[in-house]
Amino acid sequence: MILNVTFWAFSALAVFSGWRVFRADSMVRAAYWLLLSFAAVGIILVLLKAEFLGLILILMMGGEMTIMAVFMVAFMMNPAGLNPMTMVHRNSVAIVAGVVSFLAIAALGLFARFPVARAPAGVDPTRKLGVELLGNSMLVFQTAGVTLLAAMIAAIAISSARGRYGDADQGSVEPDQMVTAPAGDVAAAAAHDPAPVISPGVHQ
Amino acid sequence: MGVKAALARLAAGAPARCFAVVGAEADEIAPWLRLDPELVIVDSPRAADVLLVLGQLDDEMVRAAAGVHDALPPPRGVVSWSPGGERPVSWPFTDDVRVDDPAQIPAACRRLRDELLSGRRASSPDILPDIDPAPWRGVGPFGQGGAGMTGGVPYGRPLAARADDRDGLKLDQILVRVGPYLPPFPSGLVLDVKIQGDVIQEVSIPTPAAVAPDLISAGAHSAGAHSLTGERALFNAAVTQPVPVADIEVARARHHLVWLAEALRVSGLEAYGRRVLKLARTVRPEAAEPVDDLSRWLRRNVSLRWGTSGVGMVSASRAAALPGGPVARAAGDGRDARSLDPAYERLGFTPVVLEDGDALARWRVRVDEAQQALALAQRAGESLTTPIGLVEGPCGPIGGERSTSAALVTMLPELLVGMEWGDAVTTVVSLDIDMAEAALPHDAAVASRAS
Amino acid sequence: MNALRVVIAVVSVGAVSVAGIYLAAWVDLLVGRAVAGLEVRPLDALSAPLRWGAATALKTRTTTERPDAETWALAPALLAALAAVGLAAVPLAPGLLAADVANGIVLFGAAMALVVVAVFLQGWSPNSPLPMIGGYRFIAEGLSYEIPLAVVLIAAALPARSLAIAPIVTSQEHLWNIVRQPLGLPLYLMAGLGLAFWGPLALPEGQDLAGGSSLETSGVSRILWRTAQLLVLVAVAAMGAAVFLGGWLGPLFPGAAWMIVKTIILLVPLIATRHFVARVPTERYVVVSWAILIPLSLLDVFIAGIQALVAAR
Amino acid sequence: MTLQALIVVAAALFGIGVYGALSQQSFVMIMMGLELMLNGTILAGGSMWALTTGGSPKGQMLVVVLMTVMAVEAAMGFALVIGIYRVRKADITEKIKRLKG
Repeated sequence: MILNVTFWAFSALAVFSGWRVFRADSMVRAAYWLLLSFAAVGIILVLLKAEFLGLILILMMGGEMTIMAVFMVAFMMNPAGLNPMTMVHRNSVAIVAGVVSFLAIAALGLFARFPVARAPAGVDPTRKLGVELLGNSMLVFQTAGVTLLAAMIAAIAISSARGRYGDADQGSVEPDQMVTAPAGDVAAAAAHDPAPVISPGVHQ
Repeated sequence: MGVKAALARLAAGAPARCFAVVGAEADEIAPWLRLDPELVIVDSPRAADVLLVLGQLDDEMVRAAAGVHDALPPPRGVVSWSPGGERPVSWPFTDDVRVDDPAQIPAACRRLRDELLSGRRASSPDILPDIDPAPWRGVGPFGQGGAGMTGGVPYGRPLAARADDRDGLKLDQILVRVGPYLPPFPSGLVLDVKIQGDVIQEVSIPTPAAVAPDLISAGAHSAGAHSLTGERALFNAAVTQPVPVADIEVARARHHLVWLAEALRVSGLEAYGRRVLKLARTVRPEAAEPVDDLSRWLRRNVSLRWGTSGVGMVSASRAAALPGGPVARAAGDGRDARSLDPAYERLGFTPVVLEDGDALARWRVRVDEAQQALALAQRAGESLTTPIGLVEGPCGPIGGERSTSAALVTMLPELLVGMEWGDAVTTVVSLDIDMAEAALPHDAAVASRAS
Repeated sequence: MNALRVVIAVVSVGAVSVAGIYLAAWVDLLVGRAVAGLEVRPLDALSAPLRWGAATALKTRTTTERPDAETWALAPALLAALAAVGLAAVPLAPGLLAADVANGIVLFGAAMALVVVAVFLQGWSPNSPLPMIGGYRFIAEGLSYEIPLAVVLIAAALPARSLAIAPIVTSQEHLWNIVRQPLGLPLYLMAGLGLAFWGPLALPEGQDLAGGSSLETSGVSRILWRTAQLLVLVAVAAMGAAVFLGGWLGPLFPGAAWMIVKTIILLVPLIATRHFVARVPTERYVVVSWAILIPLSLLDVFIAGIQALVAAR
Repeated sequence: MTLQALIVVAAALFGIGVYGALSQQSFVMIMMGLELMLNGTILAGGSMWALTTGGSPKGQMLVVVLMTVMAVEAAMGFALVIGIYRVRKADITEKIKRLKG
C-alpha cells in the first residue's frame, strides 16, 4: 500500500518534472527539472530493488546536470529566465510525434504479454550484478569502458581549440542571424508582428 | 509575541553585527573595531544588524551608503560617527544614532541592536525607492522584450554580452560595478569590472582616483578644521619638521601589522588576523619578539605562500614608474626616502628589497619592514628625523609629486585583467592602497600640512 | 519490531545531527578564540551559537532584484536534507541504521554528489554577481573533490566485499582501514573539506567574495544554510569514523559511545583547519586535485585491490 | 506497482523526450530531450528486470549499458556543441543550414 502510493507519487514527479524541462524559461531551472526527473526514476529503481542502479543514476546525473546548467549559462541567452522564452520549431509536429511514441510504447506495455517473474527475495542484486559484470559479461564491461574512453578522447579532440589544420575557428562564419518564424507559430507571429520576430543570439 | 520576546532576550547577549562604511579620516578608528568583543564586523550587509557610518563621506559615497543601508534586513539601524560631528547636507539617515566619542561606538551599536530586536525602536525605513530601474515591456509574440528573444533590457538591466574567452570561445560576459564598500577592497575604491565566469576581462575606474572631487575638498577642508590625528598626521608633519625616529618607525610597524591583519582575514585566517591586530595595538620596540614569531610563522605557512606566490606580478618597469613604496621595493626597486635622511644613515639603515614582485614578496617586504622598523626604533633613542621635504610613509613617499596610492590605483586596470577574481582580490589587498592618500592631490596635501 | 528499530535510528540521527551541529559551532568558536589570543571561556561560548541563531532569526528574509525566489528558498533546505541523508547512511551502532539500504556507500555518495546542486543554486538564485561567482567556483571545486571522495570510499569498501556500511565496519575487526589504507583517510578528509566548503576549501564562500554564495542570504535561510553546512561536516566525520576508524568497534564501552568519540576525533580537526590553513585559490586547488589527489586516490584503490587479492588467496 | 503502470510512466517520459528533442531549437535542450528519452528507457529496463526476469542480472546489465550510452551522449553532445559553436558561432539548430564543415 505505502509502496504503491510512493511509487505513484514518484512516477507523477518524474513525468511532471520531465514536462517542466521544456516549459521552463530559465536554463538552470530546465537542467534541474531534468535532474529531478532522473532522481524520481532513481528512487523508483530503488523501490524496485535495483538499489545500486537507482543510486548510481542519481549520483551520475547530479554531476551531469550541473555541468549542463553551467553549459547553458555559458552558451545560451537568457539563462536566468529574465525574459519569457520559447525556443521551438515545428512544435505541432513534435507534439504529434511525442504523443504517438507515448501511445505506441504504452500500448506495448499494456497489451503485450510479459512473463511474470519477480526477483526472489534474499538475493543481493548488487552482488549478482557485480559478478555478472566482472564474470560472465566481462566483455560488456570492457566494451563500456573502452567506449567511454573513446568518447572522452573524441570529446577532447572535437572541442579542442586547435585542430589538426590550425585553429578550429579559422575561417569560421557568423551565420545569418535572422531566422524566419517557425512553421508552427506563423499565425501567432503574423498576428503580432509581420517582420521576422525571432533572432536568437543577438545581444543588443 | 512570547517567542519573539524570548528570542530577543537570548539575542541580547550576542555581539552586535555591524557592516562598516568607512569614509575619510576614519582609518584611525575602523580597524580597531574588529578587536572589540561587543562588535562583529561582518562582510555582508545582509548579515548585519547595524550600519556603522564612520568618518566623512562625500555625496557619492553617501548615496552608495544609502544603498548598503537598504540591503540590511530589518530590523536595522544606523550608528554614525564623524570627526567634528558634521554631517553632509544630503545625509539620508534620519534616525541614526550619532556618537561623538569613538570609544562609545561599540556600546552604542550594542544598545541600538538590543532596542531594535526587542521592538523598542522601529527599524529604519528604506531610503531608496523600491522600483525597477526601467519597466519591462513585452514586444515579441512570446512576450519577450527588446530586439530579439534575448535582447533588450529587462528591467533596465542589460543582459550579458558576449566576448571571447581564454579558450577561443565567445561566451557570456557581465559588467559589475564593485565598491566603494566591498569589504576586501580599500574603502572608497570603485571599479567597473567585466567578468566572464570568475575571470576578469576588463577593469576601468569610473571616476579618476575612484572618488569624486567632493571628497578631496572634504578631506582638505577637514584637515584644516580638525587637525589630523595619529599616523597620518605624524608622517605629514615629518615632511616639514623633525620628528622622533622612534615614533615614526613604530607607526610604520603598526601600519604594516594592521595591514597584515586585514590581509590574513581576506585569506581566510580571520582569527589569526585578530591576533595580529592585537599585536599591532600593543607593539613596542622593546618587545619585538612577537613580531619575529609572526614573521617565522608566516614564512612557514605553506597555504599562505600558495595563495600569494606568483599572484599580481608587478614588473620592474612598472615598479620604476611608481613613486616608490613597499610595492616597488618588493619588485626590486630599492628607492626609500629614508635612505636620503642622515638620521637614518647614522642608524645604519638599508632598505628592505625583494626581487619577485608578486603578492608574496609584498607580504614579506611589509613584515620585514615592520621588524626592521621596530629594531630602528629601539636603536634610534631620542634621535630626530631630518626634514628633507620627502618622508617614507607606510604606503610610499609623502611630499613628492604624487602619492604612491594614486599611482597604484591608476595601475590597477592593466594589472587585474586576465586574473581570476580571487587572485585579483589578493592583488588589490597586497598593494595596500590608501584611498584617502590617493584622493589627496599634491596641492591639497601640502595645503593641509601647511595649516 | 523492524519499524521500531527504524524509528529509534531516525530519532538518534536527529539527536546526533543537533548535537553535532552544536558541537561543531562551539569548537569553531573555541579554536578561533584560542588562535586569536583571546580568553577561551568554553562555558561562555556554549551559549554563543544559540544567541547568534536568535539574533539571526529575528531578522527579515530579504530579497534581491529579480531573484529566482523558489530555488533560493529551496537551496538551504536541500543542503540540509542531503546532509541528513548522508548522516542517515552511517550506522551509529550495530543495527542502528536509519537509511537501511544495502548500498550505504553509494547512498552517501549520491547524496554528497547533489551538494553541488544546493550550493550552485544558493549562489545562482539571488541574481547577484559575487554569489554567482561563488556558485561557479563550487562547480569547479565539486568536480575536483568528488572523484577522490568516491574512489577512496570504494577502496574502503573493498576489504569488506560489500557496499553496505555495517560489513565495512565489521571488516575492520582486526585492522582498521586507516592502517590498512594509509592514503584513504587524509584524502577523504581533504575531499570532505571541499564537500562542506569549509576552511581552506571555502571557495564559494570566501572573504574575497565577501561571503560568496550566501552573501545575500539573511534571516531564517541564513541559519538553515549555516547549520546545514555544519551538518555536512558532521556527516563527513561520522562516515569517516565508520569507514576508516572502525566505527563502533572498541573495548569496554558500548558501540555508540565509540562511534561518537571517533566522530568527534575527526570533526574537531576538520573544524579547526579553518583557523590554521589559508584559503586555497580555486585554480590551484583544481590543478592539485587532478594532478595529485586523484592519482593518489587511484593508487589507494589499487593498493586496496592488491590486498583484497592477497587476502582471497 | 505493476509492470503495465511502470511501462506507461516510462512511455510518458519517452514521449516527452521525443517532443523535446524534435521541437527544441537549442542544442543543449535537444540533448535534454534525448536524456529524457533515455530516462524512460532506463525506467522500462529497470522495471522489466525487476518484474519479468526473476532477478537475473542480465536486465540490470541493460541498464548499465543505457547509462554508458547516456554518458557517451552527454560527452559527445557537449563536445559537438563546443565544436559547432567554435566554427559557426551557432548554438541553435536554425543557424546551421548545412552540416558540411
